[in-house]
Amino acid sequence: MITFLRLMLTGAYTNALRILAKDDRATSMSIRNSILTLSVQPTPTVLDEMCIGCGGCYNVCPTKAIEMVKLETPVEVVEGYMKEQVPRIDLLKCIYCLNCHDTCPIYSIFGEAAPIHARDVGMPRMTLQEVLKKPVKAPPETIAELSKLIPSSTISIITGGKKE
Amino acid sequence: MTEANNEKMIEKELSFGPVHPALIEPYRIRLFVNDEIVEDCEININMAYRGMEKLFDGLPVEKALLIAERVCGICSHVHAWNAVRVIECGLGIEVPPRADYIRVLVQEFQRITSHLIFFGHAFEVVGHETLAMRALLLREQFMDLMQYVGGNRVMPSVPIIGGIRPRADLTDSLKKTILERCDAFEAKYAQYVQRILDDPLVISRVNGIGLLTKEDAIKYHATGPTGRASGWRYDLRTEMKEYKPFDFNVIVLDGCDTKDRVVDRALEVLESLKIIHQVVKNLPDGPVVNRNWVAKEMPFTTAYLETYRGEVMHTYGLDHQGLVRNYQIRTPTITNLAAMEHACVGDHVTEAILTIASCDPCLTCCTRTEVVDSGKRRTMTDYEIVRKYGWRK
Amino acid sequence: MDATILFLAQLIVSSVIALAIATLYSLVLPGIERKIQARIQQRVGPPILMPGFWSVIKFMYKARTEPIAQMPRFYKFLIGFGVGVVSLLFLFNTPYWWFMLGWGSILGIAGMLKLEEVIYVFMGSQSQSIMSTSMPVPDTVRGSKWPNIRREFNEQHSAERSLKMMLIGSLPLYLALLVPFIVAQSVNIGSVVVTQNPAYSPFNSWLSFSLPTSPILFTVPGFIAAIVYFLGFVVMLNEKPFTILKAKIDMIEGGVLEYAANLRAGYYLMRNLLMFALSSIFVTLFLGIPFDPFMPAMFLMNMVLSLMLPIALSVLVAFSPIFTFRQIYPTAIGLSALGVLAMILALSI
Amino acid sequence: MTLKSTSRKKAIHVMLCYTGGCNGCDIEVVNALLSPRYDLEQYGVMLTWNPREADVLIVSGVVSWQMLEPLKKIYSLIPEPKAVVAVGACACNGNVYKNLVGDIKVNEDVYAPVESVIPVDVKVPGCAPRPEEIIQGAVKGLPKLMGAP
Ligand code: SF4
Ligand code: SF4
Ligand code: SF4
Ligand code: SF4
Ligand code: SF4
Ligand code: SF4
Ligand code: SF4
Ligand code: SF4
Repeated sequence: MITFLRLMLTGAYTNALRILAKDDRATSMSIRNSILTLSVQPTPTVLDEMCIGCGGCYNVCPTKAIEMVKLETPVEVVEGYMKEQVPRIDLLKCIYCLNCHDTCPIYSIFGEAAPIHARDVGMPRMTLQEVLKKPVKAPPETIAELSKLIPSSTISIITGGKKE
Repeated sequence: MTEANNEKMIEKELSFGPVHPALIEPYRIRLFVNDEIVEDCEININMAYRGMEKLFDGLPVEKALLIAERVCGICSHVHAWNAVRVIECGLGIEVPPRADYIRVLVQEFQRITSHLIFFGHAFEVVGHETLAMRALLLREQFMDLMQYVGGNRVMPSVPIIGGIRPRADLTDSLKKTILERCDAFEAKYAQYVQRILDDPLVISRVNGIGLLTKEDAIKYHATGPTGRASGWRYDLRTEMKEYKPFDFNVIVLDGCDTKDRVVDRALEVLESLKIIHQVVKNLPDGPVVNRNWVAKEMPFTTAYLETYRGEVMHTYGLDHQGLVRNYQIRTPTITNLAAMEHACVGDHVTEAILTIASCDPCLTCCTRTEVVDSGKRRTMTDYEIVRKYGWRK
Repeated sequence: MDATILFLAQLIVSSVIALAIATLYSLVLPGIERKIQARIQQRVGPPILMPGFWSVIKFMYKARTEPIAQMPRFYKFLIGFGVGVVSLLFLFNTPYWWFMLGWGSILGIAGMLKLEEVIYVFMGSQSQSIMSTSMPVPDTVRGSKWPNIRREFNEQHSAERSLKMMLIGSLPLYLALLVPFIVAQSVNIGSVVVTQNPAYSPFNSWLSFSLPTSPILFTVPGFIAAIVYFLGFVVMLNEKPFTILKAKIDMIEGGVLEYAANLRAGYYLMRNLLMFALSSIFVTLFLGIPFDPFMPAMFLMNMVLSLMLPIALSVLVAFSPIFTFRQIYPTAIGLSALGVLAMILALSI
Repeated sequence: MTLKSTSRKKAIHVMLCYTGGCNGCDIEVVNALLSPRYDLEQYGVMLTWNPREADVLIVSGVVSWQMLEPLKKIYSLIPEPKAVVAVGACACNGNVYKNLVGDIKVNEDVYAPVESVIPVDVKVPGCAPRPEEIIQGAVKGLPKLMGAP
């Protein structure tokens, strides 16, 4: 009974503040604004800077949700290798199987976080140049598998002369 | 199900679901009542049947594991993790310790979100909207953390064979965020739990109803917090090597009623916080994934894991091409069902539904291979029954 | 003769005005109620007009559908009947009806309240929504340990619960209603008001207003009765904690499940008006400030003061679980005892 | 704007029908509805469990064959005008259950997408979509409701 009374009294105070002064309101106002202006952004799915544009994800996607878009100005990633395209995911077709993520050479060869993730790629942790300098960690089967999906020029850039 | 007692007179049947505010998930409760007192209860759990086990058959093992995560949206991490544990066991794949730590971390994150959604659900069923909303609000902290770690609030997709996705590796700033959020959460959470225990109106609703004695809990294979609230000390985490480095208590209460099932989960959240602190403080360095393995023939292997609601089992084999064969899952709720059906007997209808909710039913995972004994010594799937008899009798 | 006609004209005009004001005002109440709850729950909450006003308008514009009920025409009629009963309940509280013998009195009010309760029983026994037994899922075909048992619709079960609530749950409200009449030693609402507010007469000039000199609320029996009245009011509105007959988690909505479109608008109208009518009756009986449609100052005061009950209700709803009969019986008995106590005290004044 | 379309914009009742995905979307919808952080009610949206009261039906998950009839029935009982929001990849395209199958090649146990069962007005992609995306989806269903006769 005493605890109940204490609960009522303390509760009466905090809740009076809540009712009258909107005290500790938990509704997120930034979410409210973005919804009212219909500007909720989907989470980012591709890190353009870290992608090498090999098209592996495009080839492996079971529902053809990925489209490779041409870059306006191709970027020279390493000497002699130009990145001309990056993937874009159509989320309405995507089934979130993460095949794209798991096939991407950045992940499957170097074991780093891939620049594509249908849910949320997150923050880049390394630059592409740093990744490409790392030793290749994948077993030969994986590389053989991957070479069916991406152009041979790309494979040689990835593995060229950097075997452990 | 309790023993059929044909001398019992049953006045009428009430049925709820599959679309119903108290259930959310599709299943059907049939209550057999006298006046308002439940005499027997049957839970029909096949409404979310997706043919999961058939889907696995013949898939390359890495792809199959992504389906395993989709068994359930509350235990998503558990299923993904246990699915990879099967092949890691079977083929002897080493998992780097850092990966194990992070798997445990996500597991405990999800345990907290799962227990808090339980509070949300249970208090919604008690009729206390405010407490339900506060639980969901507290839960947001950990939903955010899951989003940071795995990239999604519900499906973090963290474990892969041999470790975890590098996407989910913990950076230093993330570690700091986790600790900060946990501390902020702990203070508010303790207040919240105290508030519940102090409230005589709420306690009067949950105290002493839905009795499930220890004997019954063991007899009906109640598992997880449902069993532990009935005094049955059984927590698979104490046996798992992944949990060896951590220090935590197994919460066992012996009230056997709805109140204890709530309190048990409330206390388990605090234990999970303890584990999270230890993970973040002692996280070993090193790689997060071991990629030196190839799928090859594997005999049937089984792995067990303590999920948020009890023990889950996954078992499958790989054929000579490395394709998954004969996947089977036994989830905690399926073994809790009989206990639920038993526990709500003898209570008022509204309380019976609360009792069922207090066992934390979530049935998406249970509804796969559906085999029913029609009483004539032969089994039929629902499909066959409906083809033969139509929708209703 | 002329006086009678004049009186009847005044009665009709005042009723129309009073009903119009009350209906519009009552549509704001659920919004206020919901907003307060939302603030307690630490969120923004709905716009004030949304739950009452706009949803009623919206339902008016929805396509009309035939309810699934045993006797659809009777089921539909119940809504019109309910709105009528609640309107009369409210009108009996306005001054000109006090002079219609027997109606502007405790008997009229109690009678209407009882009718209102009966409506729920009828609704429950009529409605046959698909949300329970008739949902097309394969359950009975799979066999059961208890075959051939009567399968009840949720709403029928809800009707049984409303019967129980009629028998015991709403008793306190009637006991509390009696107290002001005992104090005034009359069955007429007019005398109750005049006892507390001697300066008031319905025939005063339309600009005048008078404050009560001795409100019953501030006496001991009055205060106890007011508490009992408030809880009775919660029972009458089927709000938490006494919402068992339409508890969302098992009955979904109870007997009103099948009302759609304009009928649902009517249902909300009925419910909101009932809330306002009961609050307004409270202010009239316990504070002596009647809702006199010809005296703006009086009816504004009545309207503002009658916010008390809905506000208290919304706080109560935010903090209480649903009671089952295990808790309702003792609560109702305790409240009835309090009501009787208040009556005894009132007799001894 | 007429009174009709204003009232339809200002007060929306949504009903949730979860038809057999993984439960994840379902929980996120409940979050959007109940969690004070998202608070769907501030946009004039209220939760109901009665098809007779609903304007918007939120469907999450692939439609398992057992939920097929209930879903159709519930949809048919909602009085016009009504809108359907398909939440999650399951409801939009069948997700892994329909598209990533093994030996058997077709999963006959589920009907997907939801569009193949009842007409869908808004699709919210994601597995699981975040609550704010779900709310935005529900808001996008408005013009259809408002424009209806
Ligand atoms: S996750 Fe989506 S985009 Fe990536 S492969 Fe799968 S379906 Fe394609
Ligand atoms: S597979 Fe990876 S590197 Fe190649 S295009 Fe896709 S995202 Fe870029
Ligand atoms: S018995 Fe259990 S494991 Fe086996 S099919 Fe049924 S639910 Fe799955
Ligand atoms: S194998 Fe089947 S029958 Fe045996 S214990 Fe496990 S679930 Fe029960
Ligand atoms: S397999 Fe089914 S019928 Fe057999 S014991 Fe388990 S729950 Fe009962
Ligand atoms: S017990 Fe099953 S349905 Fe429930 S949360 Fe775990 S996996 Fe999901
Ligand atoms: S019918 Fe039953 S016993 Fe046979 S394989 Fe399926 S689940 Fe196992
Ligand atoms: S879309 Fe994803 S989260 Fe949603 S129900 Fe389907 S599998 Fe679950």
